[in-house]
Amino acid sequence: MSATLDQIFVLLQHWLVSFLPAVLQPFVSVLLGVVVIIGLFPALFAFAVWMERKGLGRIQNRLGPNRVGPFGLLQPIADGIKSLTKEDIVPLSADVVVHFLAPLVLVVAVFMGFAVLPMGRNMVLVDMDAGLLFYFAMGASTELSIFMAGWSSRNKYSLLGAMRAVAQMISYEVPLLMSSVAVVMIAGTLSLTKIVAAQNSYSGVFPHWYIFTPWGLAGFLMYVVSSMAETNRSPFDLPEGESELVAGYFTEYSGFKFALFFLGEYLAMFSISGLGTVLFLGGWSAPFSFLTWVPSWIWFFSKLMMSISVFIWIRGTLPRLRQDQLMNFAWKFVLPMTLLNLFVAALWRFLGEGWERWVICSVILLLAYVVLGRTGMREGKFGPRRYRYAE
Amino acid sequence: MLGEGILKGLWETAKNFTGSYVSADRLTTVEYPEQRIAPIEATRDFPFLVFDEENRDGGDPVWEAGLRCVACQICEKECPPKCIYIERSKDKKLDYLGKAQYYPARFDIDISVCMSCQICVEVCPFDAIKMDTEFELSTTDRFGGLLLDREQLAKPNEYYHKIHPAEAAGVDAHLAEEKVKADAKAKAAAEAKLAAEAKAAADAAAKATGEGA
Amino acid sequence: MTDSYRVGALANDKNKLEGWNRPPVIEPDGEGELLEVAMGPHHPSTHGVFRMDIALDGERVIRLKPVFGYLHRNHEKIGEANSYLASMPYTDRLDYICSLTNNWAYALAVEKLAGQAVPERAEYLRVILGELTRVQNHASSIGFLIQEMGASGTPLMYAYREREKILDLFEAITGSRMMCNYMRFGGCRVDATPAWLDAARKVVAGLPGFVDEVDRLLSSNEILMARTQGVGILRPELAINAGVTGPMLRASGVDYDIRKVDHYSIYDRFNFRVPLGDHWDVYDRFMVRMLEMRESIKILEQALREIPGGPIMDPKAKIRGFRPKPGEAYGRIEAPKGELGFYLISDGGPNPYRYRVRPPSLINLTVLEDMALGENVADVVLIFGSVDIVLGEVDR
Amino acid sequence: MTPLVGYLLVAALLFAIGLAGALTRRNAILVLIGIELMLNAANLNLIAFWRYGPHPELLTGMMFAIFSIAVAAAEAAVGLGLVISIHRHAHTTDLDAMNRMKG
Amino acid sequence: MSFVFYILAALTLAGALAAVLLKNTVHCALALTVAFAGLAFLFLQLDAQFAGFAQVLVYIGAVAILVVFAILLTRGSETPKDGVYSRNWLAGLVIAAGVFAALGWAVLQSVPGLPHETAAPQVSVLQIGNALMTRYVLPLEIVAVLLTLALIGAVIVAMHQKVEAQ
Repeated sequence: MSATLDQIFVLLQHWLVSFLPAVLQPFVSVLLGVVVIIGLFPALFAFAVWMERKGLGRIQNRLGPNRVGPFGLLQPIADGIKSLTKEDIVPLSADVVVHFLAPLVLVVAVFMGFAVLPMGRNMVLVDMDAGLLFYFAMGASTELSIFMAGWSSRNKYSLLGAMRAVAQMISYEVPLLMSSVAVVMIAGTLSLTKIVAAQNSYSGVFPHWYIFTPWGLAGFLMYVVSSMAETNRSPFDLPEGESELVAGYFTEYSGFKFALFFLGEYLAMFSISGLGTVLFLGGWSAPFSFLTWVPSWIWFFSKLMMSISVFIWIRGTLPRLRQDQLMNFAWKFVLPMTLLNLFVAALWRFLGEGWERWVICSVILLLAYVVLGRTGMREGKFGPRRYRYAE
Repeated sequence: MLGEGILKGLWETAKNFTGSYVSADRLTTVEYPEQRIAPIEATRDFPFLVFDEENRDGGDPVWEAGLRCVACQICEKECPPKCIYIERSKDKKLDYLGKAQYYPARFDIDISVCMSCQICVEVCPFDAIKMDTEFELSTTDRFGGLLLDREQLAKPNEYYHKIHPAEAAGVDAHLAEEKVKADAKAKAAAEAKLAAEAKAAADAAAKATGEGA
Repeated sequence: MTDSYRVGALANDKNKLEGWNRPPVIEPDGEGELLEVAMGPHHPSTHGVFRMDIALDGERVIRLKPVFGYLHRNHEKIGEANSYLASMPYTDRLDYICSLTNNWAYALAVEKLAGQAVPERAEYLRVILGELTRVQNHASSIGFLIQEMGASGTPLMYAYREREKILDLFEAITGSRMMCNYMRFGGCRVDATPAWLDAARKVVAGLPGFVDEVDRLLSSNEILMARTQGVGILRPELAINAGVTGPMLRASGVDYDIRKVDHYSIYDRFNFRVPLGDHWDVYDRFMVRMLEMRESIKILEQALREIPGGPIMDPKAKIRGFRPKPGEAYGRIEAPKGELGFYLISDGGPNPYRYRVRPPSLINLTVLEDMALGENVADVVLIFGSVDIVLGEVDR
Repeated sequence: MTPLVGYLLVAALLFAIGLAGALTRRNAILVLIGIELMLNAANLNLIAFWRYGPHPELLTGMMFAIFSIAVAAAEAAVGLGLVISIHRHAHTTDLDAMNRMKG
Repeated sequence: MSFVFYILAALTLAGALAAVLLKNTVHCALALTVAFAGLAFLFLQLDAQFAGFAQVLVYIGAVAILVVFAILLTRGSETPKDGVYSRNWLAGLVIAAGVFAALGWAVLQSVPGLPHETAAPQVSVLQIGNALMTRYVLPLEIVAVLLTLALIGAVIVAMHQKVEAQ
């Protein structure tokens, strides 16, 4: 029974496809998967927006939306209807074609990334051998759409925001890749399904997820930081820092195109969280061996939502960095740490089983963290202060 | 160490997140149209004119006769944004002390200008103008709708007792005291005019019963 | 003036002042063009209606011209046309975050002019309400400062949560939450009931927890430290010469608190300290406000413990027909934002001959360009936020 | 499948377009774009020959293409760096105007 | 499946033509990315997955962005007054046409000798990795050094003036 439940979507797909002639079958089964992804993730987007508004509200001791539908659950739909019915304003001097294409390119590029994410056992659209490479190739294409949006709007704020966004995304793509490469090195494959399979074993009740190794934890933390920057989330949301740049690259967008940007941003967050789940958190595998009867896709999506909540939590807590600090942080802290992490992962592999590798790897990483952190604070000339009082 | 402060901050927000579900101290939101906070004694919004309700026409008190305002125009003069417009009446009528006084033929307050400062209340020597707690005064007519005239402003003393019980009790005691003084004066004067005295006594009895109730 | 008047001492010290020059106007490096940005009045970062015309070289600020006056409402002229009492509610609207201290400063000036005494209980009430005002002003100013840094308003919401409780107290005693119009010449308008005092004690008892909470949330946050430390430095010499007062001045390391200097009201009876900054930057301004909140809570605790009974109004005080003798007076207090002073000249009539406000917000704002030159454009917003202004007071 | 000749013709045309761009445009950046196109045409040839060659499992053509992509990235970085540097110096990216060796 | 090939070829060539012909430099850069994307798809058609993804990652993700940045930094998006084509554009066009004629002739001449269709090779990433680490390790190292040098060189070239100014 639990196996059926686990594979219910796969079986459903097979059943649906079996009605068709054999020639069409592979084509239609891919199409089905695409339709499901295009349907599912925007729905998840609506839910995440609700969750974010509610969660931020509670973090700030507010109620959050609670008027439309039970617990305000229908609020995103109301917002969607509103943005659909709003006037679509294009600035007079804008480059109309590029202005129109930018949100589409963004959403398409982001959707492509989902193709290789395994969302459950046997639940992946295309099981590509170079899946991770494909994912990053698609991620790199989103930068261009952001540039298109900023440049075509003919607005200082938009252009500045776009330049910032692109510079930031390029800078953080490097550590993002580097922290993933450590996993690739250990798993020995670029295929995301195989990476999950490599983590899907247990010693006792505990799983062999990569996050439960020193290099995996460090890599995961670096991955989280870089992914927040990559998706322009707080505290790295400078490209749309409203106190400086109004709304960044989509200042001049309105109505449905604005909604598309919003959607693209959240989808990027989902896909990057999904990738993080796959790389470090064991993808669709259960957190304890006695829980393996729970369908795999439940695990994947609950991990995804967990990481979204962490994104929201961090957004509710931290102020944002400045551009130069952001760049310094990427190049002087995150990148060296990921490079070192790569080295540590290799060491981990060569040291073989045993407790020594735990100690050695943890010590190296901790030391590097402390030293780099201290240097960063000294270079940035900041730190806690003591205050004196007048006599 | 780097990240320490951030972790502390995250802990703090997590505490607030859960706290907003469990402690009313943290979640202070009042969802206005459904939930309301009862207005407290000191609340002030816009002024209204108090009238005494002893003159009853059937069941309803007649506001015009009972208005305490004597159109002295002090409030009009003192009002900081000058939002009170008073026209004094040509004739006089008797007030509760039995003195013949003018009354306002026109008394308008433009509440789109009024800044709820309460100075008109403080300067009024007759306790005729008081602060209301009513704040839901929005209207679609932004000129006429926000210019309140005598009839809209007049509210019975009962109402005043309802919204500011302690303050109203003090005012009534003060008025009663003045009334007693005035009565004593009137009695002395009444020796001369017996007919007038009888009338005043009847008035006082009516007043006393009205006050007692 | 006592010897604690350090400003004067420093200003008279020629050697210290000769070394000081206005920071040189920064020259662009000649590469590329300057980018002229008008921040505000419709820019999302500005408090109220304020415009900064900024010339940028890359992201560096080369020139900054503050443009204000969008909210000018003729406050001083209205004050000269109205009676003394009728100006009181108008002072609420200067710095609409802390109307009670505005009331206090104006009442102080008129009392000096008319030579009125204030009963002790009224002084205590004034101190309690003034310090409550200071706490809520500093809390929301910190919240706004962090809001400028993009913290989704979380600290601001916490500040407003506490402010709500303080405003409830204000409403319970004055009848209004923000436009209190509470103080009168020679005392206060209404007395505090014992129930109110108990409620105030309860609120004050909760305040240290709130300050601790904000402290844990922000003070050691690395991002906040990195953003604010070393940014927007205001040298003490410049601060003194520009007439900057309040937490801004103390964050520049100058020991000048009118509560200590002028000995006005009954502040001599309370035990509190004046925190000073050593680095003169935005972080110092933030922390000085933070520490001042703690000191204010200390004053509140003492005042609520010691408050005596008695009348709250000078029995000789007149509400109607108030005509002070001809003369002039300057009453000033340490408002949350700095020295708030009212200068009044009476010609014996029912309204002042001259009515002048010394608004701390405006005078603190004059050093904005000096603090912002050469800084990153993203920091301008922060520096502006750290000045803590209310446009109602700047433009009057 | 498409025969090899199709790919070769596309590559030749792409090369010619790139060459034409590099030779006819004034803007230095567009000249670089033309060169990129030519490089890509070469890559297409390499991959096509690898695919249709006798020993695709040796990966020679593919490796060549991958290395070529890497080198092209380096070329673009340095080339554009040069253009920016020249622009700083001469305040133009017009190649016709850059006719002096002295700044 | 040659239908797909024609579409992709047309896309690539149209992108390339637009990149060369358009007036606005930023449009040129965007058209260039279309050409790059078309090429990446052509690589996929040729069963070279890895090369195709590398093409997208490097060309669209990096080179196109670099070009765009360079255009903005040099104010290249403003169309110059005196035309976008060089003075001797005719000569350039003739040379390009000549080169194409020669290449096309050569290709068409050798059609009979061209190798025939073969089965799609199954190349896994693992194989590519192994090849990079064994047979092609020397070129890999050289490319690594070259990339590092290019990085440093580009930074120095672009930073030149700034260093002087300080």
